[in-house]
Amino acid sequence: MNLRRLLPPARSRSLFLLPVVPAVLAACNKGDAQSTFGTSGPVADTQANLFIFIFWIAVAVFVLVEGALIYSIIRFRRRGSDDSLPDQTHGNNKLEVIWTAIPVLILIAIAIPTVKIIYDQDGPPPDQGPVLDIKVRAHQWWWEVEYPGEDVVTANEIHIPIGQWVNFTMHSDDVIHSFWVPKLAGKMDIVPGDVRQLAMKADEGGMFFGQCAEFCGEAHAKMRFRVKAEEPEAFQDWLDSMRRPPAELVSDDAIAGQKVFTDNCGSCHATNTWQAPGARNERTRLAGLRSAYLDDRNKADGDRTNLIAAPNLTHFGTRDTLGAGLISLTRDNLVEWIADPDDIKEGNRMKELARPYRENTLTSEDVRQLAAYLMELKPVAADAVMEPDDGTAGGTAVERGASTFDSSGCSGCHSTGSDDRLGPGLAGISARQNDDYIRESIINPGAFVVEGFSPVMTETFGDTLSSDELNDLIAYLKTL
Amino acid sequence: MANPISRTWRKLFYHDSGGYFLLPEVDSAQPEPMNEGPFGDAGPQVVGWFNRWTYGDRVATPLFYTAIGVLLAILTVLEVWFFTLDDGFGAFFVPMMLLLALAKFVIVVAFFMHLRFDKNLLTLIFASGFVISIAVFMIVLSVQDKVNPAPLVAP
Amino acid sequence: MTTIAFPTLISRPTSYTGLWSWIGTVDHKRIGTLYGVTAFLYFLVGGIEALIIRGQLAQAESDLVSPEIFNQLFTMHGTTMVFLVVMPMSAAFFNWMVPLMIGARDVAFPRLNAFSYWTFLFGSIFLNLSFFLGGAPDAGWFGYANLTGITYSPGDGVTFWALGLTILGVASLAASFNFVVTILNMRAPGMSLMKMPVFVWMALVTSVLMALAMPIIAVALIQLTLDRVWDTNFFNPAAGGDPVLWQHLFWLFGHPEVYILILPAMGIISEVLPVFSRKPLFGYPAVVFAGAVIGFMGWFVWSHHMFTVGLGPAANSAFAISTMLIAVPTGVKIFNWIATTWGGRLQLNSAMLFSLGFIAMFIVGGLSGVSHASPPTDAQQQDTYYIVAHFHYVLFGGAILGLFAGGFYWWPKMTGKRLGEKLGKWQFWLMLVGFNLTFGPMHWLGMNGMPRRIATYADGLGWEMSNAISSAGALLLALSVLLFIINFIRTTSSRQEPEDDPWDARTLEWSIPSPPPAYNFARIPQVKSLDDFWYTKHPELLHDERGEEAAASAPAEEDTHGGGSIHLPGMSYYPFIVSIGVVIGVAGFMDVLVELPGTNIQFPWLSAVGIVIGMFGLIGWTFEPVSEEGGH
Amino acid sequence: MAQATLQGQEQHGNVADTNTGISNRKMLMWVFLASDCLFFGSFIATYLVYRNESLVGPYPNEILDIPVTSISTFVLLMSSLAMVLALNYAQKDRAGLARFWILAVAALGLVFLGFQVVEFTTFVDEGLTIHQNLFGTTFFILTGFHGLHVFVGVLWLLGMAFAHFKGALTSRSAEDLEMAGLYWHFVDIVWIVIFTVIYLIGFSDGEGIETIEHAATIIGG
Repeated sequence: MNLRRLLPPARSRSLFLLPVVPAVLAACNKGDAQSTFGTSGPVADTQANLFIFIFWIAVAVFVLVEGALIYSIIRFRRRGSDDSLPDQTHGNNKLEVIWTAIPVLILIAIAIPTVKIIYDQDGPPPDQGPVLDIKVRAHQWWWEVEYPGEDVVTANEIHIPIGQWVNFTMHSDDVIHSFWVPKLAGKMDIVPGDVRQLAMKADEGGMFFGQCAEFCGEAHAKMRFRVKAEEPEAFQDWLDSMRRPPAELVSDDAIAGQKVFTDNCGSCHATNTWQAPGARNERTRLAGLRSAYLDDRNKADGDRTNLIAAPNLTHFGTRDTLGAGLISLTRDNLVEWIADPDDIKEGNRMKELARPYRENTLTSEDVRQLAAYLMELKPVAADAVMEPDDGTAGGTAVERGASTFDSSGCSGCHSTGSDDRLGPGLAGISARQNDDYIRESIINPGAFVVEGFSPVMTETFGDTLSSDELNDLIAYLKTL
Repeated sequence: MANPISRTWRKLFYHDSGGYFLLPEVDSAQPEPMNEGPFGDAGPQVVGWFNRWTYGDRVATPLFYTAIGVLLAILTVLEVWFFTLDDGFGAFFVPMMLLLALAKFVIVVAFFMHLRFDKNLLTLIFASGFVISIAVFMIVLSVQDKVNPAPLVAP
Repeated sequence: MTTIAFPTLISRPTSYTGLWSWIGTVDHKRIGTLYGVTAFLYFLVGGIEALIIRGQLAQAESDLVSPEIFNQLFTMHGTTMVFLVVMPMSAAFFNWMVPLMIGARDVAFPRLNAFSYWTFLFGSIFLNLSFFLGGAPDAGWFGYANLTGITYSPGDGVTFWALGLTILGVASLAASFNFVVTILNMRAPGMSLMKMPVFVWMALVTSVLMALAMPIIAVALIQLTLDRVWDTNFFNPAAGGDPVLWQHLFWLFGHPEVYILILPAMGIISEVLPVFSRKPLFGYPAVVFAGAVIGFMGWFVWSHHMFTVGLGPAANSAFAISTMLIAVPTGVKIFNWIATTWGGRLQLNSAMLFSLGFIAMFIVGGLSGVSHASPPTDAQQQDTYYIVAHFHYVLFGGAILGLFAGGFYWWPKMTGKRLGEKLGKWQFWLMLVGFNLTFGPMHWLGMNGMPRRIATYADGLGWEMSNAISSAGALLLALSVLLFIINFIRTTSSRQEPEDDPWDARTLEWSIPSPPPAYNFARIPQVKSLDDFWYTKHPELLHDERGEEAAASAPAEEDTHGGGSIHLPGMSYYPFIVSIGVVIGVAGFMDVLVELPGTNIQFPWLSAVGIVIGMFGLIGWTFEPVSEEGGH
Repeated sequence: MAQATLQGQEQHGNVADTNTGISNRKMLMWVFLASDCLFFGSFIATYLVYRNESLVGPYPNEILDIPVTSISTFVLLMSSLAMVLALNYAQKDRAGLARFWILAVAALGLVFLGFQVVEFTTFVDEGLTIHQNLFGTTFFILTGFHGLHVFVGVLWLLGMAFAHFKGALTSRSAEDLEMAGLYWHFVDIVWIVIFTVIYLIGFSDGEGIETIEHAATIIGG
């Protein structure tokens, strides 16, 4: 480990019995999962090495200056009641020049590598093989993760391959957050309304802990996440698994839980992004939920939709943690979490907004079933998949359209009945409007906005659909 | 007195030449003690040079102030006129306007607020606020990419 | 003298004792005492907040307080310690000592001085009222937009914070103007700038910094308030607003503010060290110059608080270099202090110990500061406990120890009694040990990945032991402060013969009786050299060292006519009234706006009431003579 | 010199019995003005940081009225001239003329404020409010605070004009007027900067704004 090069030989280390010694010792072992020492990637390595370099300079200065101070105190302390006056020295210009110049030289020695590293680490990753792009979007208080081009969406747990540069493109949905995985790279603030970029690479596998580092509100302390670095093959397997349909539910609890989920959780949490259109549309769906939340701020209590952008739960059962990297994902923890999320993560929006909590309709039976369902949300085994069911395969136009309706996220906001959610209910839409209206409304959502609804559908929604999918979707809508 | 400009200048404004704009003399007591500070004489030297170069320590008559007022009006008219010349100056437009504004600013501060006739310390005090303000906010603007903004193109 | 015929609105206070005499006082010493007492009470409040924070963090997954309360506590701890403790405590020493050290009878604007104090007091009370009126501010002491926006902080807490700090800003501005003028204009004859005590120099630099930095934060706070109250867009990303602008404005104020906090303490120890080393300050011009340079360079380093914001490599490099450069004058100061002790006869009493403690701890804080002057390492340290450790080493290890040094040093001058040495030393050692136990492990915590401002943390990240040690250290700190309170009570109730100059000190304040009479100097001293009082006591030194005639600065004769012919500014209620007006005027922007009929303007009616009160006070102030004819 | 009483220094600054030879009040005023530079500097910097950043109109080039503002600028500039004349006459003990010019300053100030009121109402009618966009927010708050300063100045000057105590507006109390004058000129120079930077230079803001909107959509999305 190259940090060792900078350390003095072992026998001289005991000289520095300072409060900082633990830091040095930790630099020698792999340390803790969120430590800035024992780093696992080139970016964090460089930063740690620079720190160690500055640290030893600081130690040297510390020893010299504090030594001089303490020596002076002991040597020149007044003994007895000696009232005589010492030599009345007023100053020494030579000394002033010396102790101005020496710090300048030391600081130049620090400034040169500093500036070099600033420029080295700025911008996109170095040109070393393929780069994996990952989009991260910070929310109060969780992380939305998207693998653009791969049609994979997840939350709070970021899988990356070992040995490949990863380029994070980061946005914030609400306030300033800071993306920080100490073992891999220093932090980068994410400012709303702007985009930030951070490149890093993992040289070894492992589960690296991350945490939001910029104070972002009530649950800031619990806005954590994990970065899981895997061998490239394992990473590819994971990507593939995220695109496979869910395995069939086995337990009765889980089957019952699915219904509870659809009724209570489905307006905010998506589980369908294993389908490519769903994954591509997830951002749009979350943006719509986000607008609904903001619009709610200006409405009276009774008129609120109480919707909010919520973490994607596709294949949730394969994750390691819940609640944004908070606690390990076990059935018991999950039950506890669903029963009272505030107990584990105070301030979270789910407890505040979700209808079952507001109206207290969730029975312990429901909770148990929900947990069972979520634990079973896993992809089918790789060999069990015949054909990716992304809505383009087989069936009539109406069946394909129905599938698109779910997978593209329409169902997140529109019900197929007559009840209004974030968007109007679509039952009998064909009786009310003609094809062109429907088509235009999908391609260009701003064209017609039904009174009483906010224009939250993104302008680019139509781009996520092929023209075949669009035709199928319209065919389906006309049957409602 | 070598060149005609300074000769005219003295003739117009100074007592010893019985100028047209009779300027009453003011108490020119120096701060006590003089030229203190870590830089010794350097600061006062520079300021003193500036003093001599521009005016001298006197206050002026109404006529003089009116002349200054007319000058300010002319500068303002110039500014607005330049503005109406549609892009007549191209890249020089902004620096030109800033220069004119600075000229007006300095003239008002120097003569209307009679900083030119007052103790240099007051100039130092005001300049410290003004210069720091300009300096730090120029840095803010450049850090925020507002000094030479990139052309407006979609990313 | 111009006699102004204007009806007296309120007759001025006449009694020199009792509550009304304090409300009407314009005596810089009394105002200094008010500042000191208030600041110390807030020190206890802020300390209790800190203790609760440390209690919560003593162990992992603790739920002593809810995150909501925790966020309020650390916000108010920071705000309190910066604005209600260190700044007013420095103001207390400025008030007490600057006029005495420059040989003046009061500050330049005694009533403005009273106004500063009352505005500060009311502002601080207003700020703390938020605890009882719907929750304290909870967005951190640097209140980063847009978390402070109405969408994400819907309660009144942040409005209390913004308006409270605005009021405190008014107070600080008034005080800073006052001290700039006092120091430049009211020095005793012969005291040129380079013959002023270092403390006065630092007071001057601090005041200039305050005068120029406070308007920036005022603007930022006004913008924040308007965003919250009038729905403007300054920091609203949805309308294109940039939260980074807040950070620029805040740190443009915030970094000079750091030096506003530390320079007074540096000034104090520059006075204490020579006295108890019994030799002059080493390199006086260098120390003064370094202070002035720090004050100037402090304007051009603010973005080092923003290294992880993503300002780009050019900005980060430039600010890294400017930040490293500012370490140089700081180093010069430290070396000169050490050189001052070198070869002296160090009398290690409490004041001296606190000063030496200041140097020792400030070195640590300075060195850790260099490590995050480098943006790549700062990327790992920013917003972690490493930063918390750093700024506590400079602000507690620095400013607070320095202020305690000043307290022990000037107590005999202010009260005529010495604080107990034994308790003082106990307090120092407890504080030093407790301080290092509390904040030392935080370096390690930060480097081990613990972010700051987290209400709780998970088990198993290696943070438990350090946090436990840190919390235990906090208890020691609390104990040491308790010792000071005991010392205070015992000293106050003790009987001691007042000594005018117990330390054989160097500066003018020791040339007058302890505690000083209302008029300070019976005769305004004539100053011949730096440390003039010292050379009047030791004329042989002057003769030896500078070849000047010892007789040139013969001891001032005792003035026989006492205060008889001295005109002192009369007491006045008007500053108090104007302060009330200011506070009500600003508080009017709380959630009490009414819509003007026929418009959609939200009108702050309460502000109008405040303005009326303020105008009343101002008019009375304007037409009240500074002192009664032949007063006192 | 040694018997410096505080009395002369706070209230009646004509006696410059100070180290620097500058009366306390005058120095206070200049420190305040230096401080106010940072105050307006912050607001102007905020305006400039948000130049061309508004997501919706109206934009400056659609709404700013340069001819009208040029007139109000001229009015304020001339009020400065009137102010300096007032002080000049007061210093020469010609109280009547001084009072006349003070009233002229106040009147010109009020005219300027009148222009501002008209401008604000026109803008609001045209859809620019403090809520509308960043331009509205920064423009109204910056010029509004400037207007507030003008208003305070007008009140101050009216107070001076109607103060009929003995020695008012003569050389004995000229420094009272000088304080008001310094303040007034400062308000004027702030407007000089605002007029050039926000009106004349900033007038072109808003051209090519469609590209910005497009960019914002992409960044926001």
